[in-house]
Amino acid sequence: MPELLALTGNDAVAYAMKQINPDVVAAYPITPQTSLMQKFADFVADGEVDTEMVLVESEHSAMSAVVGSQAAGARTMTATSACGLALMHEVLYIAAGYRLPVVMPVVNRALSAPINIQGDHSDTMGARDAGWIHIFSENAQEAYENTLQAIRIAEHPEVLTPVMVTLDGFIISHGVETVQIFDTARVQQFVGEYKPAFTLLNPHKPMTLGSLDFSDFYFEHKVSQLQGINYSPKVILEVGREFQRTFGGDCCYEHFEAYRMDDAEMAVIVLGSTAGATRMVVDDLRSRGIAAGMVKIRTFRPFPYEELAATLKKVKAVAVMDRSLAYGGDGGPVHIEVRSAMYGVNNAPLMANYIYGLGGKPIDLVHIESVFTDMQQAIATGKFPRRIGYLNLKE
Amino acid sequence: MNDTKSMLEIRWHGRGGQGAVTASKVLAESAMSLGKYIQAFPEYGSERQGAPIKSFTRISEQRIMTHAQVNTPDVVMVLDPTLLSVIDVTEGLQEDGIIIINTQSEPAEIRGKLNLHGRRARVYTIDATGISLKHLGKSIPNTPMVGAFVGVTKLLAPEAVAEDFRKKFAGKFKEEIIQGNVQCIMDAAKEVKSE
Amino acid sequence: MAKLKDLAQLPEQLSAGHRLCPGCGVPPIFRLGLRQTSANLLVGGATGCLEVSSSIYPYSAWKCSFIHNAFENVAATVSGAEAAYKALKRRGKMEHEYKFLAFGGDGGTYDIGLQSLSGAMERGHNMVYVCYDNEAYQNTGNQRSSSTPMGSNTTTTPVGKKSYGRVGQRKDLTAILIAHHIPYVAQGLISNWKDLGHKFERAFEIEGPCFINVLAPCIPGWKIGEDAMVDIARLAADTCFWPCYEVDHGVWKLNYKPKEKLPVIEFLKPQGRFRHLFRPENKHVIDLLQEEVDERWSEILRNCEASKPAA
Amino acid sequence: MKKYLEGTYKTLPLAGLVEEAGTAENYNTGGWGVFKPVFKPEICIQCLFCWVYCPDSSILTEGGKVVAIDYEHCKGCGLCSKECPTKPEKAIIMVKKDL
Repeated sequence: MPELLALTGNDAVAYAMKQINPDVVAAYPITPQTSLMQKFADFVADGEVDTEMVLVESEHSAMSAVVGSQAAGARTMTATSACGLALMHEVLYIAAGYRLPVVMPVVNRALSAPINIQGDHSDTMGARDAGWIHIFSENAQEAYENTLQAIRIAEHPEVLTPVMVTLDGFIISHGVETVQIFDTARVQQFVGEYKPAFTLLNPHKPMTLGSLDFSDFYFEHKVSQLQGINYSPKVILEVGREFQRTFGGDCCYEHFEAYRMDDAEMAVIVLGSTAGATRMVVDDLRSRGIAAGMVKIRTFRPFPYEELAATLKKVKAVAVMDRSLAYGGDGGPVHIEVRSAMYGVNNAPLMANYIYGLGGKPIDLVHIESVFTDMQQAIATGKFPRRIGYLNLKE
Repeated sequence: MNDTKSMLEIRWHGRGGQGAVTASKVLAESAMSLGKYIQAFPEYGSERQGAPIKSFTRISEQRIMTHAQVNTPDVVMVLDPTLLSVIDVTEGLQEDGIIIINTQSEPAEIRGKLNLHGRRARVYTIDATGISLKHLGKSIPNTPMVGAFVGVTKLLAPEAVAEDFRKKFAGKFKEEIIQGNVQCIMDAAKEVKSE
Repeated sequence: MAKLKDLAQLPEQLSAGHRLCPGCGVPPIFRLGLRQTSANLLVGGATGCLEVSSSIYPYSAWKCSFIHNAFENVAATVSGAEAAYKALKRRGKMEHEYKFLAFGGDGGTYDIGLQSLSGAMERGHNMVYVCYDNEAYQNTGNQRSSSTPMGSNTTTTPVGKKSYGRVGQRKDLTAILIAHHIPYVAQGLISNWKDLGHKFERAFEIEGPCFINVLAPCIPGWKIGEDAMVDIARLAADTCFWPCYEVDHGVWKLNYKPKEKLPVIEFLKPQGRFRHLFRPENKHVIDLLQEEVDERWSEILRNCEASKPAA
Repeated sequence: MKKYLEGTYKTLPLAGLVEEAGTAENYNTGGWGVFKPVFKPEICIQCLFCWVYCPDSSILTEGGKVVAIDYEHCKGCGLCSKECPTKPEKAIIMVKKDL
């Protein structure tokens, strides 16, 4: 029987990890991930899991140990935030290149400088081309469910690609919410036993992992790696549907959620915890006869270019909300991707980018409403007031 | 824009160490056991003991969508009376909102201090510090404030909240501390003063 | 340690066909060392000469399982593998016996990998870490590391009108590892192969983290002849530039005491990297290096003496 | 080796793995040097110093005795000859290759 618990996002993810009961967890504390690993350490201390926990001396070593452990045939997890993810950066590419199905919750937090501990998406966006699948969660429930599904996605034999499951720092990680926790036995059945694609601990077949590759093979190996993440969209949907069938959840199990988009004239595109407030604004506008809609992107990597274009080509205006910046790029990373998705679409909608929430700057309903007001103006005049706007910024 | 009046939004003011964050969570969890949807979250800085902090609770009949901060609370809870001269605790308070303050003063006196003359907002006071000193031997006003909240709003029975508290902290605290907190909740629910 | 005759009949773990330089001081260390356990082996290598030269795709010289992750993280990587082994054993999913060995050069160990090494040792993983110390970043062409001896001519501390090469004392990494109070720390060289073999054997048999620091003469970096590696190692031992000793569960033991302690100049003479030190204006550098060697040597002697049980 | 050397991005083993041990033995380093060691078994005292010092595993043994040199891999460094203790004649001498 599912159980309703009041959990923080971090506790919910720790609960997922408890149900997964990985062979090995290697971790280093960092705000706002810390309480997640503390909770998991409680489970270890109480014998509720029999995971081998490796308390490393840095995130670089956390990801390094994860690579060593997973290569040795053990299901291995870690979790991090912000500068911790940045410190792992080098090894993220290696985990992906070695096709190790690592699952790592990332509690999104701003990167220095200036130093800030609150939530934005700068950290994972900075790792967007490391070869990992990125799944964003709107709330604690999704963070819990995405973590469970991520194991199946990562370990799928055609995918074998590491997955980061993100949740917004503090907003989700530290807020207590009602979370539906599913029956552990059924979760474990869903997750299944880990059957590694290869292991370095087989004396009958000693192997070398991590050769020096020159130009004669490096390119081939990188394109071979690409096949895994390219295959994953199909698996992400299959796993999501099976999860929904099994547990009857009502989260987003697609690559993105199209909210009231069927007859929408304008759409906000958003990731993570801001989706909820956006949905409320959409409902409010709809009650006033305004054809508003929202797209909440769940999988940022691989990015759902074609399906997104098919959904957006019906609207007249699109506002892309970015909780991070791509310095020297076209606004924020999500904006860049959405523009790319819309290239070549006939009568593509007008589009603008709204940067918000950096370093935990509050995003309130009024700010989201202002974005819809801009879209109404754009539709009326054929032009957005600004190509790139900033919400709740002292201007 | 409070989406519907089916959602109650509470803002807690305290100082680091007084237990405002815990209070916001304890209340949420008790409400959840009544089948409500809940949210509880602090405002994050890097505050240490003694610094002013805020925390929030939402209680709703429907699933709670927003993760924005509570800017227009229905209820404001003030765990430390010294905050009244430091910050505007009434900021954004709903016209018919409620404010409950830990103080030995009378509600009418506090209304004056808060410049709430002529406003519909209701003011309540409770000597939460006194109650916690009595039952816990130290000043931890958070559970008395939870008691005062249920005493005023009647949203939950004090007994139910006390029972939830017992469940949540069983094994973590000594029995005498749990019992002291239960007493705090029960006493405060009765002793909270209206105008 | 078993006799060479017996060792020669054991399987080779580092095969022929690697691309290390002719006469390299590194491979004999591992050919000898990896024979000192009968367990299956998982070896991890930090980026460096040995790692690069032994695993150029698709040619691997490793007969055992081998993993390379990055430059600074071999200790963490192997500690992860060791944790996996423990977890799988506990869950009844692993029937084989494995030993874990990580190696790095001085760059990957003294410098960029020091944090990862320190962490892995402190956590108490059952692994052996071997540093093959060739006293500079030799893989990329003799750049100075914190192990480079004073006065050494490297490509980043080149000898010039105002420079006599590397300034200051080299890091005493073995002492740092001893300060971790792990079960076993040792220093050795291939010229004393019997002693070196014993050190690997001891490290493999001990449960817990063990560290062995091995001097590995480098043909191009030290500017020595292709057949000179063993000779130079002998001089390192005989001048006490590289003392052969071990600290086994806190007990210090000197494993080699030269019959006659030679001046460090004898170690420097045959090496091109020190050639400039023999100019009159650089004599003080040799004196300083001699002081460094003497101080470290007497400290080790003192500690070994203090470790002896009272008569 | 064929699966590697003739592999494409679709057929190469996963993750850049080399799935067999010691494939480097298929790589010839025997052409690197100008000199090569010549082994004289009649002089050899079987001390195995050449074997223990050889960086390239190129001193071939059988039953714990040196029997030959692996010219496919020997890089001609000369350590074996240098460290050979027999006197007055060494059991391994370096000779210039016929190039």
